[in-house]
Amino acid sequence: MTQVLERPRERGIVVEKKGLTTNYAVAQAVKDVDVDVVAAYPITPQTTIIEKLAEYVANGELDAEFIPVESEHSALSAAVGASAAGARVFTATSAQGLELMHEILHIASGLRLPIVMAVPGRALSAPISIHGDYQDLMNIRDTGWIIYIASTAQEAYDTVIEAFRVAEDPRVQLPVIVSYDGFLMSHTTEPVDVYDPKVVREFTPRRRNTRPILNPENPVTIGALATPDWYYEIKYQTINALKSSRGVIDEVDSEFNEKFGRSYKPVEGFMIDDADYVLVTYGGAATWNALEAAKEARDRGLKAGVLRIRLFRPFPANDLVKVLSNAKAIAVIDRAVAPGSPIEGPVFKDVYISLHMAGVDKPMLSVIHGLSQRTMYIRDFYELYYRLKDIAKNGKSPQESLFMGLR
Amino acid sequence: MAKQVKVGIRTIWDVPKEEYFGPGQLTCAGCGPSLAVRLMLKAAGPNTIIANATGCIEVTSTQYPYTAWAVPYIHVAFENAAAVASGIEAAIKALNRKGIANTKAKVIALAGDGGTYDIGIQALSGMLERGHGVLYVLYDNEAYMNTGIQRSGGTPRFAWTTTSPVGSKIRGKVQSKKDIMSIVIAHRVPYAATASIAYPIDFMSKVKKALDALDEGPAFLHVFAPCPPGWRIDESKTVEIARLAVDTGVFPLYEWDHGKFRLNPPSNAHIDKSKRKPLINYIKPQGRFAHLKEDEIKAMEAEIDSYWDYLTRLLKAFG
Amino acid sequence: MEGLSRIDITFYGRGGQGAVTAAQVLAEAAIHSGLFASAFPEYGAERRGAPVRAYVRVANQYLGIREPIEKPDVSVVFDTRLIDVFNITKITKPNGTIVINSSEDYAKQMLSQFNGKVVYVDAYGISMKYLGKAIVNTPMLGALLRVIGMINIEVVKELIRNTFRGRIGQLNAEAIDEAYKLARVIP
Amino acid sequence: MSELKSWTQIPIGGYITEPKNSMNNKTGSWRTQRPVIDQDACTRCRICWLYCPEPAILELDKPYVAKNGRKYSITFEVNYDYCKGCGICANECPVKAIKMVPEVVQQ
Repeated sequence: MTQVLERPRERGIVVEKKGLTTNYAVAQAVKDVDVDVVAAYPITPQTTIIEKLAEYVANGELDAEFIPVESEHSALSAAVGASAAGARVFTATSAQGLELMHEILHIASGLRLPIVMAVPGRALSAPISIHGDYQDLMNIRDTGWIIYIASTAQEAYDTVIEAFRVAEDPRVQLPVIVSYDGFLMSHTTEPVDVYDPKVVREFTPRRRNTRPILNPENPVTIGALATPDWYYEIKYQTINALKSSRGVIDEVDSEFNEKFGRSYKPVEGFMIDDADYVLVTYGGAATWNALEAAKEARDRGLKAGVLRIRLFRPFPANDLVKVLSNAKAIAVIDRAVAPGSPIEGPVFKDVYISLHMAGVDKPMLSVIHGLSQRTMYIRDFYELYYRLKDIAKNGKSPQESLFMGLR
Repeated sequence: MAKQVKVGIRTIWDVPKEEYFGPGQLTCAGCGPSLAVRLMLKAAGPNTIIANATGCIEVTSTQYPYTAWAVPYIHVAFENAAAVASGIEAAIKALNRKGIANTKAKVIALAGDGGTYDIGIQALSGMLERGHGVLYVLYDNEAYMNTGIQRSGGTPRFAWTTTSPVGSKIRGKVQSKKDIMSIVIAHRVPYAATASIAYPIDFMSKVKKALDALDEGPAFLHVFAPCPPGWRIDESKTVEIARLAVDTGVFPLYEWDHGKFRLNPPSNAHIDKSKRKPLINYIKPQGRFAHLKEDEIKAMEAEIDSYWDYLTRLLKAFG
Repeated sequence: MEGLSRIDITFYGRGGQGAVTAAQVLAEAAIHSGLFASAFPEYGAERRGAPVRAYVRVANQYLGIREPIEKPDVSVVFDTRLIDVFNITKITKPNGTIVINSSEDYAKQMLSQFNGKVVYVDAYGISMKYLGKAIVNTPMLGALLRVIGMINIEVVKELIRNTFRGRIGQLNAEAIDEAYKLARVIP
Repeated sequence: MSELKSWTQIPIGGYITEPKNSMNNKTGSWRTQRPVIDQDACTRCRICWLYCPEPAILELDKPYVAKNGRKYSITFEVNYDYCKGCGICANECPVKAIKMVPEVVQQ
C-alpha cells in the first residue's frame, strides 16, 4: 500500500503533479483515454465528475459527445446504445441514481458491453442523505460488473485507465465500476500524477472488430429474447466471463506497472505479514484511518495489520485466504449493511465464506461503521484492535455485528 | 456500404421489393405492428439501426437463436428505446467526427404504445428535448398486448381490456386516449406525423420525410396498427379496421412539418363531418367495443368531434 | 527521509464565501510546491449562507489520515460570527493560530479567551475594494500564507489566475497580495 | 427447433449474427386456412403483396397469360412456408381473386 508514495519511473510519463479531487482525477482519466460518449445525470457526490467532463467537451479538450440525459436510467441506457454502436463510453452515478440504473446494470453485463462507470459511494434513502458510504455499491454487487474500490485519488485515476483496458479486452468484454468514498475521496483534493495522454492512449488502444457492433455492413441482433432453452447458457457465459476476468485484471495491472510504475493488487496488506489482528477494509477513509490506528497499536506492541480489498468483483477469495491464514482474529469494516442477513456486514460475509471454503476458521467480527459518513475516527479502529485481541483470547466469533458509533 | 433507397414512394409500384423484416417472425396471424415494421423498413432501407423497446415486436422477432431483422437491431428494456437510440446516434456522431468510423446509418427507435405513452415517455421527452437525430416510430395497437391486453395511456375511452374490464359499475376504460402527437409537437421537433398501415404509401413517404429531417433533429411517427386478438377482431380485418379508423375520423392522418400543420388524404376532407364514414362502422366489428350502448357511442363521437375541432384550430393557426 | 513536518488548517466560512475553494487552492498550491496536501469540505451540498468547514492538511510526506481535523493548528475564520458557531477558540490548538476577517479591536475582543497567535485582516474591505463584493476567500488566503510560510504566494496567485480566468483572476491575485501585506499579528 | 448448444458454443451476449435467420421458423404450420390465388382473376395490382404482414406473398418474374388473353410479366404466389393464413390478402383483394380454403380439406 506504500506504492502511492513512490513516484513512477521518470520516462516523461508524468506530465504534471496535480492537486485533484478523486472526482476530477476520474474525469482526467476519462479524458486521457479519449472516450467517445459520456452519458450522465447529476447526483451528489458524483456531479463534479460530469461537470468537469462537460467542461472538457465544451473547451474542445475532449472530443466526445456529452449526452445530458434526463435520468440515470437513461444515462446507462444511452451508454448501452453507444457502446453497442462501437463507441468508448463512460458514465458515473451514486446512490439513488445507481438504484435507478439497476435494471440496466444487469443488461449491460448480459450484453457484454465494455462500459466504464465511476461510483463515488453514497448512502441510500430513506432517510435521504447525500453523504458517503457504500450501501449503493453493495446493492448492485450481483449485477455482473467488475468492481474496483479505490483508496486514493491517484488510484482512482490509474484504475479508470486500467478499467478501460480490462473492459475492452476480448477475453473479458464486461462493464467495469470504479468506486471510491463519496465526499471523503470524491471531494478531497490530493496529489495526483497525471500521465502523458499519448502514453495512456497507447496503453488503451482502440479495439475495432473484436466484438460485433451495430453496423449496417454486418447486421447483428443484440438483446434477443432467450427462452428457457437458451437463457441459462447465455447467462452462464457472463458468470464465467466475470469469474475468469481475474487473469486479465492481473495482466493489465502488471503491464500498467511496467508502463507507469504503479501497481495495485486485488487485496493489499499493510504490516500484514506477521499481523495477529487484522482489520479488513475497503475504500479510502476506512483503510487509511485503520492504517494509522495499526501504526499506533504496533507502537504499543500489538501486532496489528490492515488488509484492503481493492478488487471487489470478481472477489479475490484465494488472495484473502493466503494473507489471513496466520491472523489470530479478523474484523471486517463494512460501510454498508445487509439488513436481515445472518450477520449484517455484506463484505464480512464474502470474507467469512472465502476463509471457510478454504477450511480456515478464525474468530471474526463484523463491524458496521461510517454509514452516511458518520465519522470513523482513528481511535475507533485502534479500539477494534484491542477488541480483536479479546476475541482471539476468547476464540469465538461474536454472533452479532458491531454497529460502531451508533448512539 | 449498402445503398440507402433514394427513390420517392408515390405509387404502389415505387415500393421496394427488398424485405428487411421477416418472414418467420412469431407475431400473431394478421398482426398490424408486424406490417408496420415491414413497411417502415422498406422505406428506410438497409442503412438503418433499430433500437426497439420491449413489446410484441421485440419478443416475436428475436426469439433466440433466430432474428427476423436484416438490419442492425438492439433491444435493451421497456422504457428506454429513446435513450438507447440517443446513445447510438451520439456514438455514430462521435466516431464519424473522430475518423474512427464512417457510417451514414440512420437510427430508428421503435416502441409500442405502452413503451411510448406510459413507461417510455420520459426517455422520449429527453431524446426530443436534446435534439438527437433519431426517428422515433410508435406502433400503436392501443394496449399492452404482449402481456395479454392491458390498458395503456394509448387505449381509447370505453375500450375493454383485462385491466379496464366491463363490469356492472365501470364499463371499459374510463379515461381518454392521451394526445401523444401534441406532446411530441410541443418539443418543437422538425417533423412529426401520424400514419396508418392501411395507407402504406402515405406511411412510407412519411418515413422518408422523417429520415430526411434527422439532420435537423428528431422526428416522430405515430403509426396506427390494429391487434386482432386485443381488439377482438377477425385476423383478416386488420387493415380494414385500420382504414376505417382513418375514414371515420377516429385516427386522422396529419403531419407537423417544420412548424406547418397539414392534414393528409383522406383526412384532409374530414373537417367536414359529413365526409367521414359513420363511427359505428369502426366500432361494430370490434369485440373490445361490443358492450357500448347508444349514449356511450354518442360520448365517443363527441370526443372525436372535439378532437377534430382542435385539429381545425391547429390548421387555422399553423396551416 | 526527513522528519515529519505537518500543519492542519481548518477554514470556517459560509456557503458562497468560497471557503471550500480556498482550501482546495491551498492544497493545490502545496502540491505544486512539492508537498503533500489533502483538502476536503465538510459539507457537499450547496447551501448559500450556511456555515461550512473545509479542512486542509499540508505535510512534507504522504499522510494517510482521513479524519476531520478536530484540533487545527490554524483556524481561518471568514466571519467573526462563526467563532461561536464552531467554538473556534476552544478547538484551535492552544499554541496555534487564528486568522480572522476582522478589525484589530474586534478581534481582540472576540478572541480574548484564546492564548495562541491571532492574525487579523480586513478581508471584507479588501474584497469590496478589488472585487466589489464580499467574497473574502482570496484575501483570507493571502493572510494565511503570511502565517504558514511553507507555500510560496506566487504559486497561489498563479493558481488563482488559472481558476478564475481573465480579469477576475488578476483582481483576486491582487487581493491576495494586499491581504498578505496588511495582515497583522495582535501584539 | 434449432439444435441446442452448450454455453461454450454460442456467440457471447446472446447476439444473433445471421440476419433474418428467422426464415428457419416455418410459420406456415400455424395455418388453419390457406389463401389460394386465382391467377386468371388476379390483376397483378400488388395489393395483397403490400399488405401481407409476414411477408408471405411472393412477387415473381414469371410471365403468365390469363384465360381472358391478358399477358402479365409477373405472378403473385403465396409462400406457404410462412403464410399464417390470416386472410388479409383475401380481404383486401379488390377483385376477390384470393379464396381462403380450409387446410383440412386440402389434405
